[in-house]
Amino acid sequence: MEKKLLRLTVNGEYHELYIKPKKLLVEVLRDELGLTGTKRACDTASCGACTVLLNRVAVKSCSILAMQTDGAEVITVEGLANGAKLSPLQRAFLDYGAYQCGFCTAGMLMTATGLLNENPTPTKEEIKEGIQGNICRCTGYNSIIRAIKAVAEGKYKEEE
Amino acid sequence: MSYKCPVCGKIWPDTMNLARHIFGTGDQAHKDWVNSKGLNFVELLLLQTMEPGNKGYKILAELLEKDAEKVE
Amino acid sequence: MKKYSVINSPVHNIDGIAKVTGRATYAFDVKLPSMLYGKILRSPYPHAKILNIDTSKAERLNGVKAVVTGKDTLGIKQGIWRRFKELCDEEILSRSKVRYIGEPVAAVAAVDEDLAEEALDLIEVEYEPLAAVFDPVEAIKEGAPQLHENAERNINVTRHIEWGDVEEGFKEADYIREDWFRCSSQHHVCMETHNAVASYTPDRKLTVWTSTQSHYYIQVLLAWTLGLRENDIRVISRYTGGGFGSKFELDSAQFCASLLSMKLFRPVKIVLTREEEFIATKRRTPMFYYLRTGVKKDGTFLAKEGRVFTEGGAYTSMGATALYLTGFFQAFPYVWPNYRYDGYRVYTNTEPSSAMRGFGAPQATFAAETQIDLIANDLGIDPIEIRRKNAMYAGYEVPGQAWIQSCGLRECLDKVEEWIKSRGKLPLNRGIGIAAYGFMSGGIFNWFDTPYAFSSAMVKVNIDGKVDLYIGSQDMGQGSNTTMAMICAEELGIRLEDIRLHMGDTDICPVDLGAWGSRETLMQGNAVKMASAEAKQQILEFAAAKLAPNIVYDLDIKDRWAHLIARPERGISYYDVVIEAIRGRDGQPIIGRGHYTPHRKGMISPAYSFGVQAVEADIDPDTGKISLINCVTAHDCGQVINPLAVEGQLEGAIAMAAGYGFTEDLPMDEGKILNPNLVDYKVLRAREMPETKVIEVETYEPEGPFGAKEAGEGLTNPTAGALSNAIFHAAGVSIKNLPITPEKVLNALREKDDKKEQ
Amino acid sequence: MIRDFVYLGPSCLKEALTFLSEYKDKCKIIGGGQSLLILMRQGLVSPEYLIDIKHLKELNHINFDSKEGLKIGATTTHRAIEKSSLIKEHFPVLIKMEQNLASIQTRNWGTIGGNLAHADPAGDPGPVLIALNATVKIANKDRERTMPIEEFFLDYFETALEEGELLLEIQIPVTPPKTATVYEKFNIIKNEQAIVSVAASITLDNNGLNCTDARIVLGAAAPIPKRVKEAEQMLVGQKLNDGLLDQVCKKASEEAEPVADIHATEEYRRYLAQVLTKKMVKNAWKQAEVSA
Repeated sequence: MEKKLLRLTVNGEYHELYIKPKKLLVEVLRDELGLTGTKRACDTASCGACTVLLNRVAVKSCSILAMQTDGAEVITVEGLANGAKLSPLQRAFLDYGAYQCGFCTAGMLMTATGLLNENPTPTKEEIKEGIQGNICRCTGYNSIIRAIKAVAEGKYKEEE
Repeated sequence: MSYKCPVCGKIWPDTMNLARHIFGTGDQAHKDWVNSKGLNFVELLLLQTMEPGNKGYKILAELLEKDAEKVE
Repeated sequence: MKKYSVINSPVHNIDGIAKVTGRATYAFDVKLPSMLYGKILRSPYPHAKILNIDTSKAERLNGVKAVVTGKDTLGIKQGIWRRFKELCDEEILSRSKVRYIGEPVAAVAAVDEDLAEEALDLIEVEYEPLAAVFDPVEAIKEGAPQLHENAERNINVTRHIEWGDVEEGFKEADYIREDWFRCSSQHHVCMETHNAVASYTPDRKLTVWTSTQSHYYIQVLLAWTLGLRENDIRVISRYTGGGFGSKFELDSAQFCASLLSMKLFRPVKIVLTREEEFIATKRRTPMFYYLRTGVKKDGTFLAKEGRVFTEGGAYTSMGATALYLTGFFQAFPYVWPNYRYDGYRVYTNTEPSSAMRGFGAPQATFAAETQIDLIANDLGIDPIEIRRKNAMYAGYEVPGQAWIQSCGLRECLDKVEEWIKSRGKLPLNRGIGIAAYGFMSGGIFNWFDTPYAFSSAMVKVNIDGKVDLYIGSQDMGQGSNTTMAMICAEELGIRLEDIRLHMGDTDICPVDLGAWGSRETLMQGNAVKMASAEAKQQILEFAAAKLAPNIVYDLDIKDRWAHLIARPERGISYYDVVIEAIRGRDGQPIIGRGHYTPHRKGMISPAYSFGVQAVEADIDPDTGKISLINCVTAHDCGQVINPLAVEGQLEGAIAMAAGYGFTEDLPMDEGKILNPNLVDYKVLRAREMPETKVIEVETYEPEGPFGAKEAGEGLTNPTAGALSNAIFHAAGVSIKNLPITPEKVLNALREKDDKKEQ
Repeated sequence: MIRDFVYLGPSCLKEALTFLSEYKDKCKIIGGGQSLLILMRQGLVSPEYLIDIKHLKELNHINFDSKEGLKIGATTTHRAIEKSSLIKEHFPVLIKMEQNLASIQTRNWGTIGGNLAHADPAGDPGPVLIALNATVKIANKDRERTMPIEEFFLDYFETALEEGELLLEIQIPVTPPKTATVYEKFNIIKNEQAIVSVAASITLDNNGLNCTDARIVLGAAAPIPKRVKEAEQMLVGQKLNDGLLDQVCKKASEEAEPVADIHATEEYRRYLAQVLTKKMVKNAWKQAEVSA
């Protein structure tokens, strides 16, 4: 099957890749670019572990054809921190123990980042709605909700 | 006085405890021993469960009174 | 001054940064040079003879490197109950017979995953379908299809517990109640599905990266089934994406990947799909419970008789343990003068049921706690009161079974009672239900037949004061890495950042049986504390020499300061004394060794956690739909080591256990699971979570490190029972059949109304 | 496993329609692919050609005109609808429907056209759009046609789209005076698929007393989003009262054609249809009374 050119900017780096058209965005990120922070856990767009930011909004990269993202900007969990400077959400997740096994964490962080991008001050209910598409089997969500709320309330500033 | 399991030699204070041990272990060796005594291990288990009154244990305990080796 | 400088304060997990930056590398992420991808062909039949398998077409497919079937194995029937041969009944690649839908029959390795999947379609398996049986009550009947030669009537294991004189107890009873309960199945739904990367090299060494709760078990079971020497196998499990009981038996990914790699001398990766995870790993044991209970009219418990049939599925797996524990915890956490339990695990042609968080206790607690509220209601006694009257207490001995050394149950009841009172009068169609529970802190049983200590640890102090801590326990998210590092730092009198942890690798780590049965905090924790104390002692010898105190003085290290306990200002820096000590020992690093194996601790566990949970729920009388409002838990886990982890364990347990209570189930048709995906299998999500509150009731457990006990697994025990009681108090209907779906609630409400009308 | 296919990224609608007429049953259209890719992964659908219309600007719009009403392009995302101030002003029921449709991630990428063309009987937009009396604009390379969206759904996962045809636009007429439309779905886990859903639209006379028009649509209670016309007729010309409501919702549940699955029995679905119909008709009526 003929491979196609895909131009993609991931975490600020521009890539030109030749891929099979059937490749999903998550497969390109994990297998072609080696960004394994993004996980896969369901194949039915149910769990949200594969969530990344596509042109600043959260999407499930297991249910998007990579070819459809040609020319787009993708941010993955690897793109959240700047050197040693963790993003406010990353720091909040640490402080509130908003992760356990860590397998859903990348998806949670990206979903929350997308949520705060559009709505920097969500209510608790809006936060719950925001992460409703993400399954966490360890934490029972409440610590994640507390962490996001703390960032929304301005307890964590971007590190200069 | 206490009783020795005819299969694995474990010592028990009385035949009821020994019967329970034989059921509880329930491995092939213990099953075979019970069946070799003309009882049906599975039937005794079902009797124990399906009806109140500890019947399964009691039948085996009576047998053990006779068969099991007694130790001081 | 604070009693402890490290433990009992919230800290970041030591692997937290790796997890929030996406740098944590799970076996799922491992990619090796020249790695191949494997897929597993699984049985479409619940019960069938394998007459022939033709793999030639698949092998001819371009890009396929190897196909293996049962013929390529040693044909060993393995199992985790190694002490009992007839309970080792599972060949992972069956040579002759399949016993459930999804059982592996062949595996393929190819250059990519899609090719491997394509190749599966080209494998021709000739089956002779056999009559199958799915219901334990059917399977035990005369003439039912038999799954295993040696298992007459399909009886796999039986367990019997008895103390006191049950018949006498019932004679004394003023009130006797009988109830029947059905406890459904549940799937672990680990976010990381079972997977393995196996690499067999020409030096005849096998390395397996995998997602597991016990690298030691996997090492041993692989050695046995592959005919290799244990320590020619290296199992690496740095991170595990959830376990919950599903990941300490040998699984098809680990076995098939290893088999393929040994054939090809190339790395082979197998990742189970979510569907395979659902149909062909393990699951919570469904149970049919009969309870007959006798009490005095003042609510004093006199006698209880419990009988259980469990749906075992096709193989023993860990089901034998679940069968014992459900019987033991059926009598928990109360004083029962007379108790009898008869439990039967019955083979059926379904996915094997096994260990899942709570391990038989959630089923027992649901049945027991639901019945207790019914009894309390029948006798007009307050639910808290009847529990308080019969609660276990420190110093109580469960006859012939266990000795309770610490128990905060009564205080937990008081705290929960306070909270319930604070809620005042509840709105219509809302109720609060409670359930009391307890759980073990690691099992003392050794059916695995390990000659090693149950837990071991090693501490190495380096010249710069940095400490290498080597542990065998497995962190699967519960935070044991951090807990162990905290225990080590506390005991050595240094800080968390002074610890460098080594875990998840059989080449490096001392043996620990793994993360199951709530073992780690107590067992691995004791080993770590012992190793740290041994190292500290060696350091203090040099400190003493340096400080030359009066011999009557004791020395200790706190916050990197080695000093006289009575005169803290007289001391020496930890860093300086470490240098002295290493120099003084001809340059040897300081090494402390620790181990723990429970001795003379009864039948079950060295220590028990306790707690009481209250669930506040709304019921929509029009639809029967349940909404959780609040979930408050008063919890005695001894001395808290890692507060953030305890809170996280508790909230996570609520989500999982509430799911068990009212949304999660594995419906089947002729042995086929009907919802093997996360669309149709309903786990709780953020909007379904209630407000949660944890009330820590601290006790001191003499057997635990710094007095600590279990905190995590036992927390899945109460929720289903508390929920069913909440519904009972809200709407006057009792649902004894899990999960409590809206439809069941609605039907119960209607029956109740019909009765009223009559 | 997704089978290989030829990816076609037409630069304009015309080209897309040409591809469609050329590859006919060998090809599939992909919008956001939120449903299609799952079917392809399960091997239920394996087209030789995949025509990607997600990026076509011509199909991505939300316009409102006080005569023509609302027009939503087929590739408009659910999220765009949810966030549209125009829709919030004129058809708030669509906002509420979208907020409970799947996850934000799915709404961010999934398109309204894709959702409708997938024709899942448990889908949310179908019932609401039927209640709103919407029509759909469909085209092949030679001609355009419109039809009431009610006629668009033929059977489980089957629509009136013929070979070579593409769904272009959803058109919703201006809401008549004294009219209100509401929607609710019943599910166990919020934002997941409906076990049963009901949309109801009620129009009252100028004094807001008698019902002049009613549209009641059941979701997940039949092979297609189903209008329960006999129940609707019972309302026309009537004043609101509990007795009437009881008859109407009973009738609605009789008209439903639910099937049992692992989530609910047929009886329970019928019963839910009855409960929800009652609630929706009442809510719509109350809102209609106070509406302009």
